Amino acid sequence: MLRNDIAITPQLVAEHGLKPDEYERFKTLIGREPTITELGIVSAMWNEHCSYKSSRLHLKTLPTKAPWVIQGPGENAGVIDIGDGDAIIFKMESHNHPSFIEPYQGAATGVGGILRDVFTMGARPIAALNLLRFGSPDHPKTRHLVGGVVAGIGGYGNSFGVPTVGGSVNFHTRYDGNILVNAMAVGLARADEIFYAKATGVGRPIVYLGSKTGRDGIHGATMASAAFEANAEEKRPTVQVGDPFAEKLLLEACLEIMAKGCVIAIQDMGAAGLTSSAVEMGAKGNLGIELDLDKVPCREEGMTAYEMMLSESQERMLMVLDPDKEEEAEAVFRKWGLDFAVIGQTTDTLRFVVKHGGEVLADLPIKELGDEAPMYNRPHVPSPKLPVIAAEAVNAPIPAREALIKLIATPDLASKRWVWEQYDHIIQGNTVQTPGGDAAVVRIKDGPKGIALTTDVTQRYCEADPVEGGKQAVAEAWRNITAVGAKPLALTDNLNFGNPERPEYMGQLVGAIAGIGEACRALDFPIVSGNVSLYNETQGRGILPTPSIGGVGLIADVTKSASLPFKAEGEAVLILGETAGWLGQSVYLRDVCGREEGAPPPVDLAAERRNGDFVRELILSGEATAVHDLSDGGLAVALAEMAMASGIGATIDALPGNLPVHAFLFGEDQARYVVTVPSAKAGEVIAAAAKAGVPVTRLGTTGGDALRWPGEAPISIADLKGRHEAWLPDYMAGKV
Amino acid sequence: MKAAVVVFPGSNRDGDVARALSAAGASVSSAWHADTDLPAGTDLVVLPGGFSYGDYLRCGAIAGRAVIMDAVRAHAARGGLVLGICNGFQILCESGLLPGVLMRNADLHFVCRRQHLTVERNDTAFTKAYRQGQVIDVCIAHGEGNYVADPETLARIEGDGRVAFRYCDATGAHTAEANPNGSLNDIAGIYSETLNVLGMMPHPENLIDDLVGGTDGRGLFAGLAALAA
Amino acid sequence: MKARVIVTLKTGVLDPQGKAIEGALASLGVDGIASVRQGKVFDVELATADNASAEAALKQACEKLLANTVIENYRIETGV
Amino acid sequence: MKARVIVTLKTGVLDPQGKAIEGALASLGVDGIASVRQGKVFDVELATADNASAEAALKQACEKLLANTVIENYRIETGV
Ligand SMILES: Nc1ncnc2c1ncn2[C@@H]1O[C@H](COP(=O)(O)OP(=O)(O)O)[C@@H](O)[C@H]1O
Ligand SMILES: [Mg+2]
Repeated sequence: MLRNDIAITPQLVAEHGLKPDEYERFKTLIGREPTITELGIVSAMWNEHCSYKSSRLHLKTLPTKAPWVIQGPGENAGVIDIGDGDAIIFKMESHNHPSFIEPYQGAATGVGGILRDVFTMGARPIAALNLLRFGSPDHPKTRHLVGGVVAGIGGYGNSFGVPTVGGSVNFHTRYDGNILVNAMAVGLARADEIFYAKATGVGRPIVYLGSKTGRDGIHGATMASAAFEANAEEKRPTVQVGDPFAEKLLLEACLEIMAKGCVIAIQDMGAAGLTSSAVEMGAKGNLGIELDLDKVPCREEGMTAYEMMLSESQERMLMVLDPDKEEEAEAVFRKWGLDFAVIGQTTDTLRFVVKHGGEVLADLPIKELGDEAPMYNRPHVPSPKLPVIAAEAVNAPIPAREALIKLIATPDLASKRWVWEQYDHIIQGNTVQTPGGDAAVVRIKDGPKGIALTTDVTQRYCEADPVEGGKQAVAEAWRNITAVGAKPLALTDNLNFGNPERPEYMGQLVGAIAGIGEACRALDFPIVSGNVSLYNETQGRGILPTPSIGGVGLIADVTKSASLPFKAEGEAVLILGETAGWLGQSVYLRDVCGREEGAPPPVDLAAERRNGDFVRELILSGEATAVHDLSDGGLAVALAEMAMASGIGATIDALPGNLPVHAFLFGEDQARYVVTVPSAKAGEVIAAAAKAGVPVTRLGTTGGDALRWPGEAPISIADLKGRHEAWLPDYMAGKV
Repeated sequence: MKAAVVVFPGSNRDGDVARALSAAGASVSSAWHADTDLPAGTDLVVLPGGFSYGDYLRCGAIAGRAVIMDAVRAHAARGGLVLGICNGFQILCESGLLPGVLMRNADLHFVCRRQHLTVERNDTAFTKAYRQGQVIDVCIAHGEGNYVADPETLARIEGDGRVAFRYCDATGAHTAEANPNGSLNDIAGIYSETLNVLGMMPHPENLIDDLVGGTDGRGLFAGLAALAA
Repeated sequence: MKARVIVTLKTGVLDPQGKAIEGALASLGVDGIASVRQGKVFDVELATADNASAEAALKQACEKLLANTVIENYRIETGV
Repeated sequence: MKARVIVTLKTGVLDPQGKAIEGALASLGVDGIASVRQGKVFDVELATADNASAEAALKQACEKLLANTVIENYRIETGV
């Protein structure tokens, strides 16, 4: 019988985030009252963050397989085959709540955590991306949060030495009290040298590596799943501090011992640190684990077993080593100046046993900690359908040229250069397309092949219609990858939603997953890894439902990739895909008309695929000179972006007679691209598009230093660019 | 040409510079911060970019006092070539091989972007492949590149023609807007008195390839590699 | 008047800088240093000569900018 | 024993961080701050209990590492 010094009261149980029935379930499982250490362990394993108890049932419906998928969800990160024996390992993860409390360290440790997930599997990180959602620019905290988060992401990634090549930044008042910081890491490994968490062999040493354990983030994992209260700031001392220097050493040391064949199983210590890493290694390998906490390298004196098991100190790993190579591995870690300690062993008991000071403080059935975690089919209601807003029903309050000038400098559409110039996006020497385009392109080794990377979601569409919004997020990622000429291969998702115990928010999650799944299936774009972040809300109101998508594509020859700047004067400007002038939930409707209304644009997945496949062929055949997909702000904004990136203007010859001008220019119909081709080729390309069933129109011609369309004065590109670039730096400097 | 790239804990552009040197035809080996000697026959020592020792305390401070630095100092004293890029420049200043210090960028932000430089002289081992006054387009990626020296030191550096590169705009003009970090006199790189040690903030090693930004960095490595051993 | 603000990490918060310095001092042969924690100091000139209003301004400066009160403590020394 | 080392920029050396802080404080509406110079503080635990040998070790630490004496001054406070 285990000694129990601390009575487990209902209040203590509640403080650990366990519902009474969950606690009863646990007691039945172990046949007695738990110790405080055991309560800590189960609270970490059974919280939303680790157990996915609200989402698991629905996540199972997502497509995760394809011939090129080596490892789908369930490991530290997903793995896909990109040919020639190379594999890409990637995942996205949130650090929302920690970043709200301490933006620099929260974001930094978010980046650190996701990088660790990727190199734990044997990959060297070759790219990082992020997706950030902040509150209204007018909210008193927003500026501070933007500054801190961006500095934290840069501070960690730049020092670690990974190029941060892309991302997305939006603002909305529904994130005022709960920002989103989603970080994605992408690594390269040999397909036959991938490392997994599954332990094998009885009596093998379990080794602790990396930094020492402190009292950081105790209850961090629980915090990540608990709704934010107004007094959130008082929970501060649990903040974790990142040490990118230690992580860089850990990377080099891990890759070195992996290459020497020392590693049997490896798991990074992320949320719920030692607890979840040890349990996972044992459970996956059908083995028991015995830990002796007296051996754990600690940063502070007098740490209890409870604290050690729940500490979220960063830059730590757990490994099962080949006993014959233990010395060799230790020498590598010492060389890099890292801690190395054998803290336990694998057993054949299927028990998770934790000893401290010669006493057994936890003795739990290891498989059940994971397998028997609660799983809920929570009540959910679909979001009410919103009316379709006809283009004709939206009056233009200002002339179209003024609307464009305004939109290009709104928080969501303004240039994010101020952000990505703080990220080292060129280190490693393979960034073929830097931030600022549709997708980043990163060459693999010396080429010619490369990968295309993007992060996307349009949360206002998801709020209006979670299913359509989920589809759209996947479709937009697919389109961004296609727009650079790459073939979309797989994605990672990060589902950021409100309180799942509220049927309307649960309904958003369920709807978005349905939409995502449908799009993934239609586009052959499986999900190989992901993360769920629930309870994102402040004082009862959920954030906008935000299922972030991180997409990865492959291009056989990066020299053929397309980019969005216009390349020359006198080229034909084509629009591919159908323009119906959809203004519902458009940024035009929101930021020009002041209305957040209506159904979002429907996503026709067959059209997406047909149009995208055509555009990709056009790029790879070398005919397309510039390509940009259409998203927020529609055609006018896309043309403006292509012009601003090049300094070359364009003229639209004629406006359609059947649509209001503003619906034509700012409508957000999906599955569309702007493509330029040499004028002499235009006829041929239009014929080919028609033959492929892709709607195509020649809009006009590139040239001059302004954007022009009939009936309004030209819009100077230099002027547009000045406004587009100014907003964010001015905002951060407190000037706007 | 035999180049040795020194690896400190936290170096992260060691691979990038080795790649640039190899592509230029140099034979490249690496040296470990704790080694007492450089690889035999080293002609050029490279201190790469990165965040040595996390750049904690001051950038380059701890690395500047690493064991290998005695060997680097001896190599420099013999007239051997030393190139410090970014963190390497910071290390050279901290180790006393170059004068001055690199402080926080004036706007306190890390900055990664394309940057034009003027090549101030082309008669050193490092810049033979360029024209004097040539404007080259490279990139920068640093948070602490703000070169500062006391007035006498600065006057001496200028007087001796020891400024290697200056920040400028695309036309070669040295304007305040073109200076990304507040460096005195737009200094992007300086030489030692005997011109065999060069420290520079920008990253020529990341501009050796048309596909990845351009090739204006190549000249530096090509010039070095072409030197007879 | 002159004042000094000293900002230090709260107990228990990881100090990667201090850790790196400890290691470097040991390898430089400086003995006897058991641990180092790094903080910041701000030497401030104030327009006022009045202690109370100086303290008030400095407290505001610390809370709003100089200290990250999530992980740091600060101390104000006026009349230095 | 415990000691504190304070490292500050020499007079005349430019301090971009200090300048930026001055600007930020002004824009945050913290009034009355005429100038700010930022330095570092090191809180050190020493193995020895002897003042003289502590001072010696700390002096060595400062000269060898903690201060860049080209631009910085240091002050050692033992028995804090
Ligand atoms: N947080 C960020 N980090 C890096 N790059 C960013 C970030 N936010 C935006 N960007 C870059 O700015 C460009 C425009 O972003 P966005 O408008 O979201 O593109 P798209 O509409 O094609 O998805 C992209 O290249 C993107 O990678
Ligand atoms: Mg796009």
